[in-house]
Amino acid sequence: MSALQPPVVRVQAAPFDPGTELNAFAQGDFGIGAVAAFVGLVRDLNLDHDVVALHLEHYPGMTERALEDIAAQAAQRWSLARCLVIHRYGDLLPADPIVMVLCASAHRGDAFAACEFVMDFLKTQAPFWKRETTPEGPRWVDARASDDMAAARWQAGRAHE
Amino acid sequence: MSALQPPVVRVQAAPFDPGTELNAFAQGDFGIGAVAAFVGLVRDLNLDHDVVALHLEHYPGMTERALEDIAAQAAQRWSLARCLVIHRYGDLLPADPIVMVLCASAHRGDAFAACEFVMDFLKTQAPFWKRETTPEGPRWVDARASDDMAAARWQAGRAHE
Amino acid sequence: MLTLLFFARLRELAGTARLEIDDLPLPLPLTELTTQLRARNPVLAEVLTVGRPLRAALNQQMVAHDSVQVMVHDGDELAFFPPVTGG
Amino acid sequence: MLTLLFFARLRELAGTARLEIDDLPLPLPLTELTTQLRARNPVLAEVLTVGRPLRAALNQQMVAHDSVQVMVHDGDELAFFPPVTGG
Repeated sequence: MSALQPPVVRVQAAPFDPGTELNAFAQGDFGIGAVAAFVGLVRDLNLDHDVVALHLEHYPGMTERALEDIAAQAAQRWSLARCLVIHRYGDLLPADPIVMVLCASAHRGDAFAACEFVMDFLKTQAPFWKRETTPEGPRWVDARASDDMAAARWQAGRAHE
Repeated sequence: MSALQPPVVRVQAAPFDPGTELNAFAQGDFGIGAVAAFVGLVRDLNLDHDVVALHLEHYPGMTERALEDIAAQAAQRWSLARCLVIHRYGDLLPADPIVMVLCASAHRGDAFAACEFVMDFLKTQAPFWKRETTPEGPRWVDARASDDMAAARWQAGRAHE
Repeated sequence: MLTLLFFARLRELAGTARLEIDDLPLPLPLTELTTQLRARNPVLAEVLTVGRPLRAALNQQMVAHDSVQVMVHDGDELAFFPPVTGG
Repeated sequence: MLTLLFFARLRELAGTARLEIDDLPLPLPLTELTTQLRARNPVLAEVLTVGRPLRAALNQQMVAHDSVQVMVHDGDELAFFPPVTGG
């Protein structure tokens, strides 16, 4: 089994390139057999109206702490060689990557579970708020009950293990 | 919801670049909010000995059919905008990408589940066989019971939905 | 002194991102503190309306805003915001 | 005529990747066919040893190699191989 590197969290206004991040992620560790990755993109549709731009407000300081805490929980729960979370804030356009989570492990089960776990908790625990710009004006995005349910099932201990 | 493009399967001896594939994957569809990706890499360790190279034998013709069938099942079971499976055969070195599965959807739950489903069935249904080159000579890799169990849980209908 | 932070829609309702309050009898349970803030003026009453989906973080850690066990002390940073929508 | 294909360790044991057989009374259930192949010569007896982890594909579709319901017809392509290890 590969040695665990501490999880890395990057919260940034600048764009990032998912392909470059993916290729750099597993380099130098020949014990990594599995990389699970997730990329969240700005959609142009949300509840029927056209989104022309997105502003992502965040809570500087707490954001980093929340993401580091979630990644640390994942690293404790599954056997991970590496874990990287990148999240943007500020102004984004449709199709822009907002978030990327990368988890590397010797085996795929751990990589998949950890990656989905991080995303599910990020969605309910990391202090970001989306404000969409639409032809009818700006609009705060409402939280979805399905995100609370996705996070809750990890506590019930039934799925993914 | 985005229109579904038919799943794409590529079985090839040539290397591929995961980052390039990831970046190209969601382009042109602004309804895609979630991309789940998996990359399988050649490990240098398997059951205690050093692997210096890997040969991947396959069943030409059947390989493509099996992967297309698995991807089609995933596309039927979850709401996917796109699905891409790339698998190499022939000679590989440690850290080389062997397989990549990409699933895009409006929402992350579908993308994650479909990506893991494809990997789990690929592991038990796609006709590939690994032969490792080690300092002690060549050695066929044995199948793992855990892969059968990973595929079986999708039939039981408990996890991931 | 207590530092109050507001984010997103709550920041807009409050008309400010940050309030510093130094005349509260701290420490107080968070529920009691929220009640006192509501009574303080119409703007805070609106921002912290009972029934509004509300989240709170005390010193940058998520807390249950209606918990009687969460104590707010002098010098703390207390944030109120809507349910988060990142990712 | 029946085309037999062998892969991986079974290909090495068989000493060939492909055998064409035209003197079997097809159609036959796969289980019966496998039994007849075992009886045919020591090499096939070894390749298809009872108890060996064995997988089969009929016309490029995975089948249960011990199923009595799978019928093998003239012109079919039948492959034997170990459990797969791709990905």
